[in-house]
Amino acid sequence: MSGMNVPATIDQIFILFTDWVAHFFPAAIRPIVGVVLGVIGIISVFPGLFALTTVFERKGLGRMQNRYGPNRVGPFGFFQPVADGIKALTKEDVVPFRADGVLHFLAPVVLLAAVFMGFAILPVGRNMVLVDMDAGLLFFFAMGASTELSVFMAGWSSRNKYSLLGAMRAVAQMISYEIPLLLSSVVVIMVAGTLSLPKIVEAQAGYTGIWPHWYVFTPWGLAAFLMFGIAATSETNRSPFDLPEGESELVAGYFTEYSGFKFAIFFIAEYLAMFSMSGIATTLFLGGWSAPLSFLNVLPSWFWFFSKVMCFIFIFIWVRGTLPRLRQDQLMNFAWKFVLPFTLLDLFVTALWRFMGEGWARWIVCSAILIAAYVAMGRVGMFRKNFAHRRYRYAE
Amino acid sequence: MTPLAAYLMVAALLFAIGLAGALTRRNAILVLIGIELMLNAANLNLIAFWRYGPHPELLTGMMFAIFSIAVAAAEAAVGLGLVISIYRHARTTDLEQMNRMKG
Amino acid sequence: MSPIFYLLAAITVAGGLATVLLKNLVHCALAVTIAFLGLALLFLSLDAQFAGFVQILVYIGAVAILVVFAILLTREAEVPESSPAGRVFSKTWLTGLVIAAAVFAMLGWAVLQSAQALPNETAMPAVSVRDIGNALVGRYVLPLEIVALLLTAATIGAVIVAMHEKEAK
Amino acid sequence: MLGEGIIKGMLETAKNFAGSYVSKERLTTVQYPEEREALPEASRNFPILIYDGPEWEAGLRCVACQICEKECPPKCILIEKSADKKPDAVGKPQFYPTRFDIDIAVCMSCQICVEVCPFEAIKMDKEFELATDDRFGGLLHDRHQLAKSNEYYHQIHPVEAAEVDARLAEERAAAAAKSKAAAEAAAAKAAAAKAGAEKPAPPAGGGA
Repeated sequence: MSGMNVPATIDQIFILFTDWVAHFFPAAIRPIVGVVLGVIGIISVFPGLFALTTVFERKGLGRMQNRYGPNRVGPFGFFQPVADGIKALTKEDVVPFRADGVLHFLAPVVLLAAVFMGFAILPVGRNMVLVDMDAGLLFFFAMGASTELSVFMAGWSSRNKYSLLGAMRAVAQMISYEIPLLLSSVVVIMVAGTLSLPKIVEAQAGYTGIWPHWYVFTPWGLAAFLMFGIAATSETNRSPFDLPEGESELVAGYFTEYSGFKFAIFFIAEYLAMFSMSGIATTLFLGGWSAPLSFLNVLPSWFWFFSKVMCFIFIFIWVRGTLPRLRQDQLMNFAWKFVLPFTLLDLFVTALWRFMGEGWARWIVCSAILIAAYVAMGRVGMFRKNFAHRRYRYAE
Repeated sequence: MTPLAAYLMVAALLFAIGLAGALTRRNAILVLIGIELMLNAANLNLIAFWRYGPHPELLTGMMFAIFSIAVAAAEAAVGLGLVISIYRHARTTDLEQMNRMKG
Repeated sequence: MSPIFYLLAAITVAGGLATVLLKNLVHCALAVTIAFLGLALLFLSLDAQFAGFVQILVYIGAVAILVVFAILLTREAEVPESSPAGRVFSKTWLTGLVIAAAVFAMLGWAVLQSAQALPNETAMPAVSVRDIGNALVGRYVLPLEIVALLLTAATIGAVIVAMHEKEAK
Repeated sequence: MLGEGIIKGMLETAKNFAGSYVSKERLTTVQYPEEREALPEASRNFPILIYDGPEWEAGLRCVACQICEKECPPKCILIEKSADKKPDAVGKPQFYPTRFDIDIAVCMSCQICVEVCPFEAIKMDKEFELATDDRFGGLLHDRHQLAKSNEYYHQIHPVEAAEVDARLAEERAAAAAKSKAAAEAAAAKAAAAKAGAEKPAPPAGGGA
């Protein structure tokens, strides 16, 4: 591998630390100790990142709207999450009188558990993956799919029309965008020939000159990356697809009736889902933990992984600060009439790419097909009519 | 290691539960759920036989289970579509009131 | 028999029983999810990683959601089922229970009869996802295509069946 | 092409993002407790009572006519009329409020009391930092808390206060002229009476 000129001790510092801790234990339970340490790492690093992200998001959004963000608590407002955390923990936990108590309690727990499970297969650095599963990507999507039910549980158990409406919106949206999400990752699977995330990263290792062999630098990869980004934004209920929680119309969607710590759990789960989605996008399209230019290999692999994830987070924030919320019918039209056909076409183009062999011809053909399809679907696509005219349909 | 018979017993129990659900419940959706449970029990059998069978590398049982899952998903989609469609006409999902041939 | 197997079997059966016995439709749908999850975990305990995750993805991620949607769309029809006390002695309930018990007895008898002959231990099969993929597009390519056709037909069929009838009323 | 608008919008927010660090003029908000923007002339919050001169109790313009109390839509004013009279801003002997309470928890800042007051006695304040930890007593302002000097009124609403002062001066002048005329008339009458009956004239009423 080309990354061998990295100072190995710094690169593998966490692995070395884990091994060092594990050697105090009897040999029989050493693997378990390693896993436990990894889990502790995940449940401390990512919530820490969550705390930082909330400040950065609020400050960044503020700057995008020409105002200061939070700057009161601590230096530059960086202790804001601590204050928020204390507030969330000390607030009264209100459960509506008519609510389904058990489900109301279980929903955030199940959601957080499912979201945390997704981190298990994320390679955050060279040799730094908790479980190198043969079907890692499938595991990730299975965990992502099981968050939907907890969202529904939260909305239904609250006995509140806004909650239920928000939950139904969220579930419909997540189901619709899960298909393009899966299809755009299938593109990568087709080329890499594996579902294991570390192997996908290795498939993208190597450089031509100084340029990396990332999948995003191919026509089909770029297209899949964009579609994956759109679908991931929608899966994590981020703006402009945040209409399940649309504050202005649904109060807060499925967590309207949640307060205090349970609300905080929903909040954390949303951000953690964002991190795991960013991590997967990084792994699939941006070469995971490999450096963006060959000579930048001197920096450790985990640094590159987290930098890329933070770039994604910034783009998430940037998009949130820019785009207005979509309408439900626009959202569904966009999913089924643009994103899904385009990912299907991309699947075909990727197969073409695979079988055309090396050379410039495949670059030209694949780019031409994708650009032509993009322009055609954007201009004369049937969804333009539906964007302009609203057709009202009522539930029976 | 758990013997194959234990898995088969669980599958049989689940099948019986699903059958009981499909036979006793009056709501069409719950009948569908009962059928899904029975299908799942069959899947468990397939996987268990694949795992303990003489040639697991041929993947026969596993493939059977995967195809069965796909077919079950299609069945659920169409079945629930039918239930909703019947509900539109008859305003009910109660199977005992769905016994007329005219809508 | 490992304690983990007992735990998973208990989860699965409890989920199934709750599905059949609970009164609230939504609770039934959520209980069946527990049964699905238990089954997925049983698949994993049988080293069928791929099938286990597909089970979670398809059943918990799609079928359970579909069921929930169907329940909410037909919510007005929620007829209060006859009270539990009355139900035990109703004819349907008794007939169903008897048939199910008979089926279980027969299956159980068959399993126990052949328990001696059944294999108890095999080496863990070295099957990767790559092998499954190769099998799907190699030996099982015809079923795969048929399933693809079936799924397309089912999608179209479900859409048409449930589609809003234009100006019917 | 599809997505053009999105890119344009993203560039705009990026410009804002970078620009807000470079130029302070872009920032639309101020750091409130430290920086304050001057409130506009017409801004208003809750009513106050204006007094003239150094003594708040003696100088209150309010004559306890109770019009504001009756007009107040949420009924947040309570006035108790005095038994005796004292000279008001113009100089006429008038009643005065022995009690004038405004519950600012109830007040909705509609300014109707100001509109109806014929004596320019009640005006709107700009003070908005009235938060208190005592929600009953702390938000019920009595006449001492409500009394604000005319100079303070000039400070917060300079244009309006100048107008009011001019009007009051006019009224005062008119009153003075009237009383002078009355005094003269009385004097003339007295002189006439004196001339006629040689009787001492009664003292002229009203002081200016």
